[in-house]
Amino acid sequence: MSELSLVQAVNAALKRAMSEDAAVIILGEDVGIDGGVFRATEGLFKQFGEQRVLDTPLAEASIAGVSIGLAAQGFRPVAEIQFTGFAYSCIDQMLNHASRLRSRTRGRLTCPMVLRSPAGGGIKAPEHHSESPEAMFAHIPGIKAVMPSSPARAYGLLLSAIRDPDPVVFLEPTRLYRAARGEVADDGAGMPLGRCVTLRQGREVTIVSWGAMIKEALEAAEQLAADNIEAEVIDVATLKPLDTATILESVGRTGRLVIVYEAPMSCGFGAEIAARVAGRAITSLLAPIERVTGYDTMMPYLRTEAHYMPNTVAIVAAARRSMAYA
Amino acid sequence: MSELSLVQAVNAALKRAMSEDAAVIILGEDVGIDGGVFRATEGLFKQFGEQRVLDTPLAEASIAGVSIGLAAQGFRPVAEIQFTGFAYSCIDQMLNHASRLRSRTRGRLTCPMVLRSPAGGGIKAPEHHSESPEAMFAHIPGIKAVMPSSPARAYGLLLSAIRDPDPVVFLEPTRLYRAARGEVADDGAGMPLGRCVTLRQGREVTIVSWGAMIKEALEAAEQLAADNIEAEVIDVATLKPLDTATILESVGRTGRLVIVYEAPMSCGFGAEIAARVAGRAITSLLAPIERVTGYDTMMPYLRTEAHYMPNTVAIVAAARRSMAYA
Amino acid sequence: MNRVLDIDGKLVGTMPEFACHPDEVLQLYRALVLTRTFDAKSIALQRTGRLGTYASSLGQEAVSVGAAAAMRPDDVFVPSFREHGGQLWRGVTLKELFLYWGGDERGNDFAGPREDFPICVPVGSHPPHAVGVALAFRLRGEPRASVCVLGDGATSKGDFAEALNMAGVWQVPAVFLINSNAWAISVPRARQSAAETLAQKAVAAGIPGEQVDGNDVIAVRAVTERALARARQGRGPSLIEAVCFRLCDHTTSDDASRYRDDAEVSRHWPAEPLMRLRNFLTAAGHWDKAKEEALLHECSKAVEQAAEDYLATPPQPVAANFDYAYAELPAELAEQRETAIVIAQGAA
Amino acid sequence: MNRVLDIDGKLVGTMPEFACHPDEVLQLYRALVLTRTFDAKSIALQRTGRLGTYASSLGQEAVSVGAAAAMRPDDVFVPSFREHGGQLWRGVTLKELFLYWGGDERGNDFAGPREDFPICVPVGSHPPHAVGVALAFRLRGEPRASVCVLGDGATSKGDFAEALNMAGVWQVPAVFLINSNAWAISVPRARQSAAETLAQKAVAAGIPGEQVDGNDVIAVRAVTERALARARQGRGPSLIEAVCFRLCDHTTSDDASRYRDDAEVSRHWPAEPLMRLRNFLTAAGHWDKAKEEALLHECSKAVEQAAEDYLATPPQPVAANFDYAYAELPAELAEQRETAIVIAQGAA
Ligand SMILES: Cc1ncc(C[n+]2csc(CCOP(=O)(O)OP(=O)(O)O)c2C)c(N)n1
Ligand SMILES: Cc1ncc(C[n+]2csc(CCOP(=O)(O)OP(=O)(O)O)c2C)c(N)n1
Ligand SMILES: [Mg+2]
Ligand SMILES: [Mg+2]
Repeated sequence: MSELSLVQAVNAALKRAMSEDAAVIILGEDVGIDGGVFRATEGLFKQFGEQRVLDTPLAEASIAGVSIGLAAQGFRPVAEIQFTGFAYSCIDQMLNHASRLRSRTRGRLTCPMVLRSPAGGGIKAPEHHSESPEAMFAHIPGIKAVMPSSPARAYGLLLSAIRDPDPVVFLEPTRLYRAARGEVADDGAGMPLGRCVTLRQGREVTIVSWGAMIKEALEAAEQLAADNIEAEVIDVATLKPLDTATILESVGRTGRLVIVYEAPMSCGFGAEIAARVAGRAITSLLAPIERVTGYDTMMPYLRTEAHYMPNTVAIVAAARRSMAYA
Repeated sequence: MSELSLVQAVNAALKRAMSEDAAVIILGEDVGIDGGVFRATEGLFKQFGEQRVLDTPLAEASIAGVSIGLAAQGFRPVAEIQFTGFAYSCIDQMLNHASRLRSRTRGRLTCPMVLRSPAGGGIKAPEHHSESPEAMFAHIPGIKAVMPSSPARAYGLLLSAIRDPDPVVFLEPTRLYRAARGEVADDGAGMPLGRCVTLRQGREVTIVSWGAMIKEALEAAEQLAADNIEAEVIDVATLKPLDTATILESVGRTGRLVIVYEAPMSCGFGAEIAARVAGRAITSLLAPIERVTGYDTMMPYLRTEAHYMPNTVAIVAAARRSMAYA
Repeated sequence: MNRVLDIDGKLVGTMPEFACHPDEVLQLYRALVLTRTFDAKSIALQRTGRLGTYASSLGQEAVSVGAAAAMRPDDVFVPSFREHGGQLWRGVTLKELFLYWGGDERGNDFAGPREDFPICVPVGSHPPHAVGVALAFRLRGEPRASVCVLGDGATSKGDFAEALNMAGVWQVPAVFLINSNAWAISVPRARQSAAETLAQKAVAAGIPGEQVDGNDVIAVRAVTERALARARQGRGPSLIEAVCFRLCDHTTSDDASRYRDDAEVSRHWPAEPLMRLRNFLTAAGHWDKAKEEALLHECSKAVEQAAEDYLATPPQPVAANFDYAYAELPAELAEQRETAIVIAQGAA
Repeated sequence: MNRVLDIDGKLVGTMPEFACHPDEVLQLYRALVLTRTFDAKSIALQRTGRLGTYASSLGQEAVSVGAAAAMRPDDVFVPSFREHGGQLWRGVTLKELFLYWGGDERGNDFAGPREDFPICVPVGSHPPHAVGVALAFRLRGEPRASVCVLGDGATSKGDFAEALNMAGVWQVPAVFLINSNAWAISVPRARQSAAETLAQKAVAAGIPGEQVDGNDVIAVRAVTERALARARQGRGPSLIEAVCFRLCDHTTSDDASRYRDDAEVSRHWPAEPLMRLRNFLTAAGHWDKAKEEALLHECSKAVEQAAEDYLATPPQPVAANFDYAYAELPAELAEQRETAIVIAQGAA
């Protein structure tokens, strides 16, 4: 056990995966000597060499496309897209090829690749460096979409993503890269994909979120507890496939649901969660489903970006609205 | 008034828009002499010449990108992407540039462009020719997303889309291109964007859909009527911005909602509709929100694609489930 | 422009080694004829509603047949959608091709070339895959190569330029072959790029590029063999532009008369690949009317049999589309699978 | 490689017409100095937490200054994110640049060049915009052109290849200028492409391409002027590779010492653009210590004043982000706007 930041946990998982499986290789912009702009691949180039850590030319679509060819040949490429704002160029390759290779060939060719990318805002970065496109990837059949919210989950989920036989889009909350620190046992144990993680138990209201917003969700739960409102906090962790059962079970107990995400509200991933609950747990709902989200505008430049990010105040207010509803 | 097929209505709207505004130009693959693979631009090259109807090289990202430059210069480019399966390459340009040009420059530069593309399945076409990516575009702030379901609406909404000062993604239901015929008055009258259209009144259950699925929704309503179940059928028409009020008002009366769409269920646009209703009309809901959708798999090749498409039987069943719920 | 046989089948270039063995040339000829036979049958099936939209390779048979013939069995073919000849040569069966064009995914589950890529419909999006495959070979130190065939229109797609550039940087064993058939549906070559040749697209990536007469199967095979030899020797990727002409409509849903003169098409007929090779073989005394008839008979028999087998193949069960979505069926999809089965049974 | 002045400021090429007027050359020199002064101040502000991540143009000032100087006011500049010098020349104010880099969209609402594009952060995604702008000029028959500046890394992006190819097909009045500064963050030029020069990327699009010494502002302006003249005459687009060196870190968040030797950087200092022009002007008797000090003083005064104005500018109201989302605020967004305002007021 050692205390690691989230980005160090990512680095440890990558190192572990490369050590245990020679088929695991890394490619992306500046992932080599530079170790990635956030240092996620730090030291890997030195340890594993240029045959397994490849700096690519500046071409996102082909970073994804080349990974597909490598994966079809039995490699387990872990491609880094420097920021999710530049991952939109990969959607065509991920949706039209990576996600379908298995189904299209009836299992003859498969695509065990991981597309890693830092996501989310709040780091006062330039435009395009604070995107939250998870819903777009979670809409793609054949793909798995994962977003960790702690060093331990980043480590365990990334290992599972790399070992997964199908393409996984792994979005890392940039805001937590250094801010989130925690004990991580570098024991090579993966965490199962497709399971939500209940981070805090509560009887009265269920707060569901993922990625960096888990921080605010937990803070909100703390504040609510001060008023004797017991909030349950669930980290979705794997957006696709979604562990609906855990969410339904919780809402079944609390009857109140607050969904928190930083992406633009409309068609954000939280909409799918709300739809599933409204489709299966309507009777247990004691109040309208609350969504605390980013707005349907572009993420403002850094000077005013704070206004865009959902905050604890808003989450607490939503939970209170839900509690007050009768 | 003359009876036109949906694709003829699109053609008439394009012709009208080009006649009334010299800034309107068309670009895309095979939109010239060939008149587009579905003939949507038939005759326009002949009538308006190569200065206003431009065949492009095969490069979707740049068809969108070049349109942005043209729009910033005051043209009103109407770009055709031959099939939405190839429009994924445009997402980067549409999301990172078209949708933000106005906000990014605080109104100095704008992007009055339309990205047209045939969408949806059911025409026994090859792979990638039957996609329904509307939710991805409806998730993009700064964009408007429209999907007509009849010749008259195709005509009126396309005219409004072309006249709109902001970027509009206009998805045309391929399955209805020739199948849907109806009276269209080529009078240059646009239909307002951002409004749902109630196609059939009903007191007992609200069926919401858009695009080609409106056909099945209306058939289902017919069958339900035979059993004295009065279904209201709403065509969303404009997905972004969404006319939430009309849907809430209807559900407020019926208390039952069935959402029908052919895209993969998870994170499909219907999830957003469900989330809004669950957030604002929960008390009026007498039954769980039903979704009749495509599956979270790739669209099968033509031989089995029929199994993928939501059908009338499934819609009727969902409505009955909803009615039976107590 | 590389050429071995002229339009009349006369030797105008130096005969490559392999072509000195009549059997080798006869095999190439047989492949061209089989491809054209398959082509005719596919169109007939489509016209009678028994096949989906089909992309004919009429007049372009020599491109992918020549390329495939230059490959080794363990190389990997990364085709576009008009390389029936190359796929057949690689061991994809006629029945598999019919299944694919009939809208059945099983047509991509090749019993033969297990590592070959399936047909790629999104134009120009597959070159990166060929780079990835070639990179895999380089990283494993295997003497193998990938061969990617794409159209002239595909050269305008960004993915192609990105892939070519990456292939150059990494010096991977990949060969990119352009089926330069003068048209991209209704867009003529001249409106696709101002580049005088498409072979010169290689200059942007710093790799070698050359043109070959795409109607001369011997030349195509020879040029591809040279490129593959370079690739295997670790001397990097290359680009080949095989210049030919699309004698057919773009696909069965296209009507080329809308945008090009029949006269232009007629002008190109004399250059088509089968006749010149037949003339060459006849002149060399390796071919005659009887052999020709026997071959035509053999090919149509094979094609008819395959068509029958295809038509007799029951469609896949509804479940198939779910069972191949992921290695393991996620819970949420298992539910949808059940629903789909119920709905398919007409109930709901 | 086009060059007018060598490293020491000695004439080694033919002096272009404009450079025979000392004032023109002095203006170029002033622009280089102003740009470097702005650069230093920006870094200082960033280091003290008063500016966001900033991309320095140290050692690359001559590229965009030379390009902008070759343009006419009504041409349109389509920059990447390292062309401060060119933007300043075009009339973007120092304060606007500070606002932009300080994270305020108003920095893109240029009071001066209203039609110029704002900085483009997604590398290589703006060349298509320059093609669209140039196409607009051609369609309207206006004698205007667009000038797109991009980096060496950007040449690997598919959008660039697509745009260059389209520009060639349509023969639009666009000039693409590569700030070829040897690095793309940590990726050296040699790992970006196997192409010997980036100018040769033009060959793929069938348009002219040439190299110019990017540290020689006179040469850059001259070459760009020639390209613009061709464009205006309807003779189509062209590509220029301005070879220079990134003497600075990639941005203020980068530490170049992780991936390149200081020695390599030092080796390139003697070639930097300011000194050689100063030497040239001094030798020609147009410059001296006093003038230099006066200029430095003038530039830093202007920059300091602009920085003060920037720092004194209150941030935009919360509503701004909603009010510019669409021409007309949709109902659903109006609600969100209210919510945002309430939340911003600390309540909720
Ligand atoms: C990315 C993409 N855009 C558009 C299409 C529609 N389409 C299919 S084939 C084709 C033309 C392709 O031309 P070319 O690359 O020359 O190949 P050819 O058909 O001539 O063999 C087009 C536009 C597609 N399949 N993929
Ligand atoms: C599409 C895209 N991918 C990645 C990045 C992150 N990034 C910013 S600048 C840069 C390197 C650009 O190199 P080059 O084009 O040579 O321009 P330079 O920075 O050297 O001026 C990268 C990778 C980006 N901004 N956009
Ligand atoms: Mg072609
Ligand atoms: Mg650079």
